[in-house]
Amino acid sequence: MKCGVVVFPGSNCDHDCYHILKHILGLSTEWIWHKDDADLDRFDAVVLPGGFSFGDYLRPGAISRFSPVMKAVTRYANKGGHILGICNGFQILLEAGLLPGALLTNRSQKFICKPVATVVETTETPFTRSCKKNAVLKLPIAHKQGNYFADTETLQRMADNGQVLLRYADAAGQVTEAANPNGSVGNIAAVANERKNVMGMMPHPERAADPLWPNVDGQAIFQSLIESIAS
Amino acid sequence: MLAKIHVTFKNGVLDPQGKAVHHALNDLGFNEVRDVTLGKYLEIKLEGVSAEEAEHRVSDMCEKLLANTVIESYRYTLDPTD
Amino acid sequence: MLAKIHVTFKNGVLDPQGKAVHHALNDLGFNEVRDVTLGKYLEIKLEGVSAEEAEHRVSDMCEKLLANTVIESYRYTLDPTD
Amino acid sequence: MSAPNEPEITPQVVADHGLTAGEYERIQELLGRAPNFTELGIFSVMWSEHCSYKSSRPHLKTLPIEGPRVIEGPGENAGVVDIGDGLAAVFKIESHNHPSFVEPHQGAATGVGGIMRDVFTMGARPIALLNSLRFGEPADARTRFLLNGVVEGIASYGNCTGVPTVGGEVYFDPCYNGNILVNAFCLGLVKTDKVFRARAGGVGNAVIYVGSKTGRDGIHGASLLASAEFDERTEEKRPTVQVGDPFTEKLLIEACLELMKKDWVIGVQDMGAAGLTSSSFEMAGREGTGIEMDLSKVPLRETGMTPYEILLSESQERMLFVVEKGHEEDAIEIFRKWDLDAAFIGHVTASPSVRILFEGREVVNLPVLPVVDGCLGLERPARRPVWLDHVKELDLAAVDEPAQGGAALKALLGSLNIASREWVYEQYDHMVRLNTLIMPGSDAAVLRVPDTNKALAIAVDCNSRYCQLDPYLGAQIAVSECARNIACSGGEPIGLTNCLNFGNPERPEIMWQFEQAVRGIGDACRFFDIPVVSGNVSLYNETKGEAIFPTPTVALVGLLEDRDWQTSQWFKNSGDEIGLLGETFPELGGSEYLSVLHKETRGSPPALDLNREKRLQALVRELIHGRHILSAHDCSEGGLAVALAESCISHPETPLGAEIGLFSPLRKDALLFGESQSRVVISYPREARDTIAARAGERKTPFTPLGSVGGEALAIAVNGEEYIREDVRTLNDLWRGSLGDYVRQTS
Ligand SMILES: Nc1ncnc2c1ncn2[C@@H]1O[C@H](COP(=O)(O)OP(=O)(O)O)[C@@H](O)[C@H]1O
Ligand SMILES: [Mg+2]
Repeated sequence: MKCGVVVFPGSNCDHDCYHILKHILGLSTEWIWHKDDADLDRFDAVVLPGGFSFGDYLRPGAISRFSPVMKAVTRYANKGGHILGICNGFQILLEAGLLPGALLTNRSQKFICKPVATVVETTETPFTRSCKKNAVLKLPIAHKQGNYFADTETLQRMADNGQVLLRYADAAGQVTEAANPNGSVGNIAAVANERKNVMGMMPHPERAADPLWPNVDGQAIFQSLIESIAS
Repeated sequence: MLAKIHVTFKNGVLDPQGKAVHHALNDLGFNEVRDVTLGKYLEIKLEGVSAEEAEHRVSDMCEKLLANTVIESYRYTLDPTD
Repeated sequence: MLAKIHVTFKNGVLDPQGKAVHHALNDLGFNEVRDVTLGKYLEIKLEGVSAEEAEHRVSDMCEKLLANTVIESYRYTLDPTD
Repeated sequence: MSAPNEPEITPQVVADHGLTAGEYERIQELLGRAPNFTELGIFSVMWSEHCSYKSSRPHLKTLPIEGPRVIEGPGENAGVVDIGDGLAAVFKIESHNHPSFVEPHQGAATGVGGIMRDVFTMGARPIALLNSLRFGEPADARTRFLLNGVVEGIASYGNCTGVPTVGGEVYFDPCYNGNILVNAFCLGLVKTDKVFRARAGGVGNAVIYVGSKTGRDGIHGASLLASAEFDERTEEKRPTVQVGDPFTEKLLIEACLELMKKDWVIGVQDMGAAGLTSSSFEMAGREGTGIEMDLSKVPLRETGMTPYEILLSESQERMLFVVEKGHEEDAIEIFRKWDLDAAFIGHVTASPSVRILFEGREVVNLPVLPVVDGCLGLERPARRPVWLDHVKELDLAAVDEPAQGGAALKALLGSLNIASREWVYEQYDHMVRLNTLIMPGSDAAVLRVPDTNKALAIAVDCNSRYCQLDPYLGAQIAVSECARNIACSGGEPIGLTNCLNFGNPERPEIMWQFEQAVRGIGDACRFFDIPVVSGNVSLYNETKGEAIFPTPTVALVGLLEDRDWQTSQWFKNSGDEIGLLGETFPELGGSEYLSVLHKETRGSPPALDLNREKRLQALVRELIHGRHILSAHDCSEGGLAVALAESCISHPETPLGAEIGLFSPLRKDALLFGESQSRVVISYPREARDTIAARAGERKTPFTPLGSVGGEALAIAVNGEEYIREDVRTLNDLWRGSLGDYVRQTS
């Protein structure tokens, strides 16, 4: 299995994703420079990592979505390629229209870096298939604009279609207001497109995947991808 | 030519920053404040385009980059003297 | 009463966001763009204050909270019909 | 030779440039002529306190700077210390106090940017940031605003550049009302054979400007503003504040590190205080060469800038490179890839002078050495302040001893100098780059060293109340406590950097404090064999004649040969035993307890016996390396009771209770809240007790088992009688919530 990690100017979790994919999961992994719009067909999965691409200036993802690589990413998505956007990568996929909704500033107006609990809502996606339904994954968040928004109609369509993958929850997996770190509508932490080949998530699975730390819940996301591609 | 562009949240989109400013103003004793919305204001200097062209170009910039039309709306004026 | 407030960087102060937007617009082929500044736009709804009072109160809000007068300047208009 | 339309130089112009008549005379003597206006500007920034260290230099020379691991000591942009495996740690701490008071967000942000550039200038990739912050009294409305702005500024810059902010300290005291302190620390890693230096070597080599365009920001910013007291007039003299552009900084890091892989890069320096002036003169000065450059080629952000403005601008995110002749285009190509401005602006010359052209004419021609080294060190008079005799007095008999200790413990845990800093560090990305093994919230942060089994522990420390009462002792305690924090985390200190924040050095009392504190740091470092490898001095932290407490902040870097040694401060399991290493004396002088419960800052700080301290730290490390103990937490502000409470509640997930029994003839408040030095609270599996006792005996360090972990409460009995019993969840909520509650509360 071969993975690509896209590097935008200002990406800063690119090395972390690369490290987990290559050194922890043992996958063949390559960098993809944002100015490169060559086809991505050689990859089984492409990751858009976290960070502050283009400084998050104007709006996170607003400028990055015009990088040449996004043409290739869009073609790849349309062909059914697996794309995982984490944090800033999620923001870019939203701006590019590859995922529904938008991200607003956190309710607290502050950047928040801390571990939170999320509950797996559906396992019928390539990104969650090796999770148990309603399993609780403890994953770190680190963002200032992670307050997910979509209008009621879109939310309904996403719910009907199983496009909500993770919601913020308490340690027992209950989706409560108190467990919502940033004000996201319906505690939404991760979503997929209709076809389920593109996923965006605010929590950082790559920060909970190296066994050097006690928590490796984030491996579930990568393991799911590996299984889906193998099958 | 100077384009003056206002980008604001659409109705129905909760504006967390506006809410926070509202809160802060009330806390500072500005109790007359009933509502606050916070948007962006851009000034873009253009050269070598006619007024009609500018009209078209600026709306294009807004659609493409300056506003996220999922959550934001925009309006602009053009000032040919500036 | 609606106060419409514009907060922008003072002359000479670096505006990294404006610079980035300028760059991006040029990259998108908007070559007529010569300069971009990015500021804030607030609309504040006030109740139970006269026009004179409002004048005074809004300038107070700007000084205290809405603008960082070390690097930003502000201007506002009051719309009594809104 | 001069730029067109330059003002004439009058005594007033000289004074406005912060130069004395004597200094102006000396400039004329050194040059053998009068400087022109632009040249005067150059002298003014280079001879300012900030750049020349004229008041502090004679004292700084006394610090121990050598050691077997030291690759670069003070003098370069940052210190470099060998950590084995062909790698070195590069670090420095620096102040951005005045700008942060004027504009907290941008001031703090650009402070972080500046210190990062100092580190990657050496060829190192920055991997950790820390900061040491001091604010005025909480009741002052401006304090909340400043705290909010500074933390947000640090967050905005550090987070965007992808360098984790892993630790620091925050204190409040009325002495900082008019002068907050923002000291930023950065650490980077470099291969020992890839260390770059700020030198303009090789006649004919090219001088390349890279980074942001130059604007009029901050002209005379760092140099003049940081070299004079604050008063009402400062407001008007205030230069345009610099706005940071962390995105450009991030690109600059990547582009510079990419460029530095090439073997044709000769030297590099960031443009910090005094911008293009200091970088060009200092790079030539270190090598004994000269530079000729054309300011018309410098990328400018504003129109109509004069040579004076271009040379003195403190626009952020800029660097000056020297590369081998012929590689100009190769260098510029790398910056173009990262969409950064870069320009070939000049070359290195044999004659040791800096010659500057603008629009075809020579505007500056100055010999290098007089500019960088010509400013005379000042032997400023020093005198011990008389008020010290008065504040040292403390009559304990007049201090009420509470019958029960619960209320005092809660008051301390909820007080802003002791409460959890979670509200602060949650705003910092402290995990990015996946190196942070021990996150903020323990005695020291611990980071793994990628591609090795090693780790680094980092802490910053200074109790300025102690320094106010006794600057020599206070400074020694700062070094000792910081080293203790490193030891508690499993590390051995390998290098120190310091930021000396003081009042106006023209006052003999301040100079005395300065001299005492420097001596304290030097003596402690010599005793512990810790080299001082970098540092920074910030004077004139004084408003309307009110100086801050002397605040010699120190930051230490410690090495863990095995990253598995990493140890945190919180208790791990119910049933483990709790013990104290070290001894408690009846010492309440200068304590947080006196300040919070009795509103007093007086008495002598706790005594420090360096021998005892050294034995204690060696013991803690030995116990950690032998895997005998599971947690270690040093007793500092708030004493034993607060250290025990923090060990119960600072666990990131579940607070644990503890049952403690103490036996002592001391007054109970001194026993529980006194701040005697050289003490560490440990926890361990019961079966390790005998080994610990034996090791402690060998190290001649008292070891007292105190009780065990478990239950819902922290219960402390003294001589068999219950003195404190508090639900740990209550303590936890109080301690974790109070800083955030304070910030959100409105005046
Ligand atoms: N400004 C800050 N930024 C990040 N972390 C901080 C800051 N201030 C304090 N911390 C962290 O909070 C913890 C407690 O700080 P402090 O009370 O100074 O510790 P100690 O008592 O061990 O010296 C430490 O882990 C420290 O690194
Ligand atoms: Mg401390």
